[in-house]
Amino acid sequence: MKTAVIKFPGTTCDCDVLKALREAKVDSEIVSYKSFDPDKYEAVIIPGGFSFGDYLRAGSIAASTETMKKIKEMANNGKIVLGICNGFQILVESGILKGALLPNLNLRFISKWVYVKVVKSSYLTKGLENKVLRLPIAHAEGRYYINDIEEAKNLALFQYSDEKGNVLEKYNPNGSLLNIAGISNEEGNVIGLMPHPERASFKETSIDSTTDGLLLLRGLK
Amino acid sequence: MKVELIITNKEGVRDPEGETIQRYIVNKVTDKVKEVRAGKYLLFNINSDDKNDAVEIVKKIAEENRLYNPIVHKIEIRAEKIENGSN
Amino acid sequence: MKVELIITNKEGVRDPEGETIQRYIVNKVTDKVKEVRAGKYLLFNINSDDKNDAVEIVKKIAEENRLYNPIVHKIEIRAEKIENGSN
Amino acid sequence: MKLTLSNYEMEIVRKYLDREPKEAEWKLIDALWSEHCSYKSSKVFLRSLPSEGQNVVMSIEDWQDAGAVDIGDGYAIVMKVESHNHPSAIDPFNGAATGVGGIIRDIISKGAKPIALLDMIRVGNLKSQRNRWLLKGIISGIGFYGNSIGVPVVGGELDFDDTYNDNPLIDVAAVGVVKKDKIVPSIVKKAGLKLVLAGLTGIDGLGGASFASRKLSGEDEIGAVQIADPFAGKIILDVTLKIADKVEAIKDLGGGGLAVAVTEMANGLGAVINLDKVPLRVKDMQPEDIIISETQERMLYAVKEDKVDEICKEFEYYEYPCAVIGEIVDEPKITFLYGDKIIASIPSTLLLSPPNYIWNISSQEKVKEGEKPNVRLEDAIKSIVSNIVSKEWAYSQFDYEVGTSTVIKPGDADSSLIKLPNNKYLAIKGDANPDLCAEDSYECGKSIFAESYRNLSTVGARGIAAVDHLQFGDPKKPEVYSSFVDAIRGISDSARFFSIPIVGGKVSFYNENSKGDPIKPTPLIVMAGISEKIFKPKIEDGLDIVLLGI
Ligand SMILES: Nc1ncnc2c1ncn2[C@@H]1O[C@H](COP(=O)(O)OP(=O)(O)O)[C@@H](O)[C@H]1O
Repeated sequence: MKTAVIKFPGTTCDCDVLKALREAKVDSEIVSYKSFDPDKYEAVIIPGGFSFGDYLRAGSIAASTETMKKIKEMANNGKIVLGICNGFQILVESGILKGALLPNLNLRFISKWVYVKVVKSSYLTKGLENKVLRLPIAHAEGRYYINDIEEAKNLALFQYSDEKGNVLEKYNPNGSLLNIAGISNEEGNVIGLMPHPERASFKETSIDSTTDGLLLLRGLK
Repeated sequence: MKVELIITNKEGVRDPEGETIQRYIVNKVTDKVKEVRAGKYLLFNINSDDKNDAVEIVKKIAEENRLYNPIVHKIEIRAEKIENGSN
Repeated sequence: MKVELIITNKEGVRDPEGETIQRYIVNKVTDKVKEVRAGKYLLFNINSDDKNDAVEIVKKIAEENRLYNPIVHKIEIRAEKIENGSN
Repeated sequence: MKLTLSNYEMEIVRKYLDREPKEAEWKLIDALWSEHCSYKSSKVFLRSLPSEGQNVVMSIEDWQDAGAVDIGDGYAIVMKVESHNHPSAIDPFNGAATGVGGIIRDIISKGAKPIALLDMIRVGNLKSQRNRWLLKGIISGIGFYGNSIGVPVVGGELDFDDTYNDNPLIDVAAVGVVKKDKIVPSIVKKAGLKLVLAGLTGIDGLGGASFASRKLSGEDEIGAVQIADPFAGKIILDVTLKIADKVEAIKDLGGGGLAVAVTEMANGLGAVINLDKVPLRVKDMQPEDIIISETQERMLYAVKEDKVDEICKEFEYYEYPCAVIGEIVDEPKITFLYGDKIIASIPSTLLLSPPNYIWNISSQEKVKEGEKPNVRLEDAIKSIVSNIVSKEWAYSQFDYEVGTSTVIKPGDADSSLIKLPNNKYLAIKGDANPDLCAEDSYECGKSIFAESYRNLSTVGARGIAAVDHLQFGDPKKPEVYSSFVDAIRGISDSARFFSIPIVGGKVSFYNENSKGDPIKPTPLIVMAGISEKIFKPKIEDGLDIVLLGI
């Protein structure tokens, strides 16, 4: 699937995502935000980083760019849209995904490896349901919130858990509702998650040599 | 005109910053503070003499360009003429 | 009393957040905004009927607990009686 | 603004010029002759550091923004260390953050891609509220900048000692990689090149270089406050790497602003700068303030005339200001014009040759060998373990995974390990030992160098190059100056012993507490090493413990 990796001013994970996509044998390239032509791609990834410095709120300035209007259209047309970390924040800020990502409860940036449980099927998690993945997080604003708990249950795609898949508050690094680490829309073609699959795609740099990130990214092949 | 936009969390949305200030700072100094809420403050210096006009400009920007997220935030907009020295 | 504490960068100290909001959001939709400054907003709900007393409490908290850095920031404190529904 | 020039120095200037300089010219000279930029109290001794080696591509002698060493396969690494002590003492968040910005710009000014940051933090007793405030601000400031620009903080140090109660030490080091034949110089060799400036200039950071070269006065230091703008820093980073092979020289605007950047870049040639062409953040800035403003996130490029448009186009894409502000000329004079008016015009030679100083030295009293200090065992243990705490609180605020190259992460081992583009691995660690330095600076200099080397060896790497940072009190105090000279001697001897070149460094004087007592001497070494394969130390049940040495 031809995949675009969007680079906003301030994006920092574009090269890492591209590297991981190549590892996963996904046909992909980095596209600068002003030059993005959605018709050329079947999938788009908004990688992590600090778009426009994350000033005001993480993802909020990028959300109001023309680029996001194009991505919204792609989402409506059933194409695959994946937001990782800052990408997830941008998807939420632009209203393409529902809810909000608020500052972590401890008010600090948190960088660490976590376990997340896959709780439903989506375009990228087909066949991974109930599996536990080991991925790193690195964010200051990752506390997922929505004012309707039933809706949250439907949206939830990944939940922070222990290595066996027990979803308990003590494994929640940032205070997110229902331990939510990532969500998808009903159709399963728009996905946002706080953890970084691209950082769990290489044996040498992954903790305990895990490459769980590739399990997700291969869905774009 | 000087227009202020104040963005705070809606009632019911946790505000860890306000809570932390209250728990670790305020309650150690005084017991008179019942609650602390934290938010964001934006000040717009607008080329206009009309209060309503200025407020409308800020309101429009705030809504159309998502200066706040209506799911979690509420906003307050206040306008004031710029007087000399008041800045 | 409802006491607001507004923390912004001093005049002359730059404000990259305000500048960025202005350059990449505001200036794209209007040319009427001359400047945007960003800051922090704290709202204290204080158990007191006396305006001066309430302001003093907030001032003391802000100073003693370094809620702002006087070298970089200026503060503004505003107090107001809590009316029903005003919150 | 106060000048830091001494009467003696002012006399030299008057004599050389045979006239009384204008106000703006005094400020220009003051910036260039500040300790921070000129190394006037340390240069003589810094020359004794061994800076040569077969692998050295760019060294101290070249007075470039950073040193470079060959790592094989056509690649070089670029490294640099710097502190931001004084700014962080008054505004820990922005002070530490702008320190990261500055060190990153040093790396990219060589055309190198930054791949790792280290932070070595020393603050006073955490029982004091101010020190806790400082520490919190410093760590979140470093995270704020490093995370935002996507360079992983892969390790560092975090130590506490009463000696830093009023004067915390914030050292940051950075490493970059670059193709060996693509290293960009910081200096020009010929006239005619256009000078292109990216970024807006404001009144922030006025007089910062001289601020760093004197004691903290405790008064309103607003002029020295610099606000960090990592978003702008990221734009500068991305664009600079994109245009690096289209420019002739790159220089970061740091201490001393345009004054220092232009003069050092011209390197003995001259330059004419049109101050009215400098993009400003605030209207009506005084021309002399434009010369010495230290606004962050600015970069200066020397460019062939036909490439100018191409360069500025890249910045325009990001809506970032970029302008031609002058050119390099043959006549060896640095001239600042505003319209037709000459604001300052001083010969390059004078600006580049401040008087060098060797201050008085007193002989240090050393603890006599064999004499056992009288300390209770319990106290000794307490004083040692009190600093052995998990540093996770600090490094968990840093995005140490960005770049997907961090093999050994903070907290894993005594050194970090990073994958390089030539498929080798880079080990890196910073070390200091202020307690030992307070007793014997010479032994301390030797020992911290050896410690760095040992730390690298714990992950299987061999040291290849080092940078040093020398942090002391007021150099005019004989006991301070002696410890400084001894430390350099120790570092030199150790570096020669290990045959590891020192490719760069920095000196920071005037680190004192509010009573005027100097900090414990705190020289610091950051060493880089190379390993061909990954060795991850691991502790398991049932392993024996072996102690080497006596
Ligand atoms: N300020 C810091 N920033 C990043 N990493 C740090 C910092 N301080 C300590 N660390 C990391 O924490 C780990 C333990 O630190 P420390 O106990 O000080 O080790 P050492 O005694 O070897 O210096 C190391 O991996 C070190 O790199």
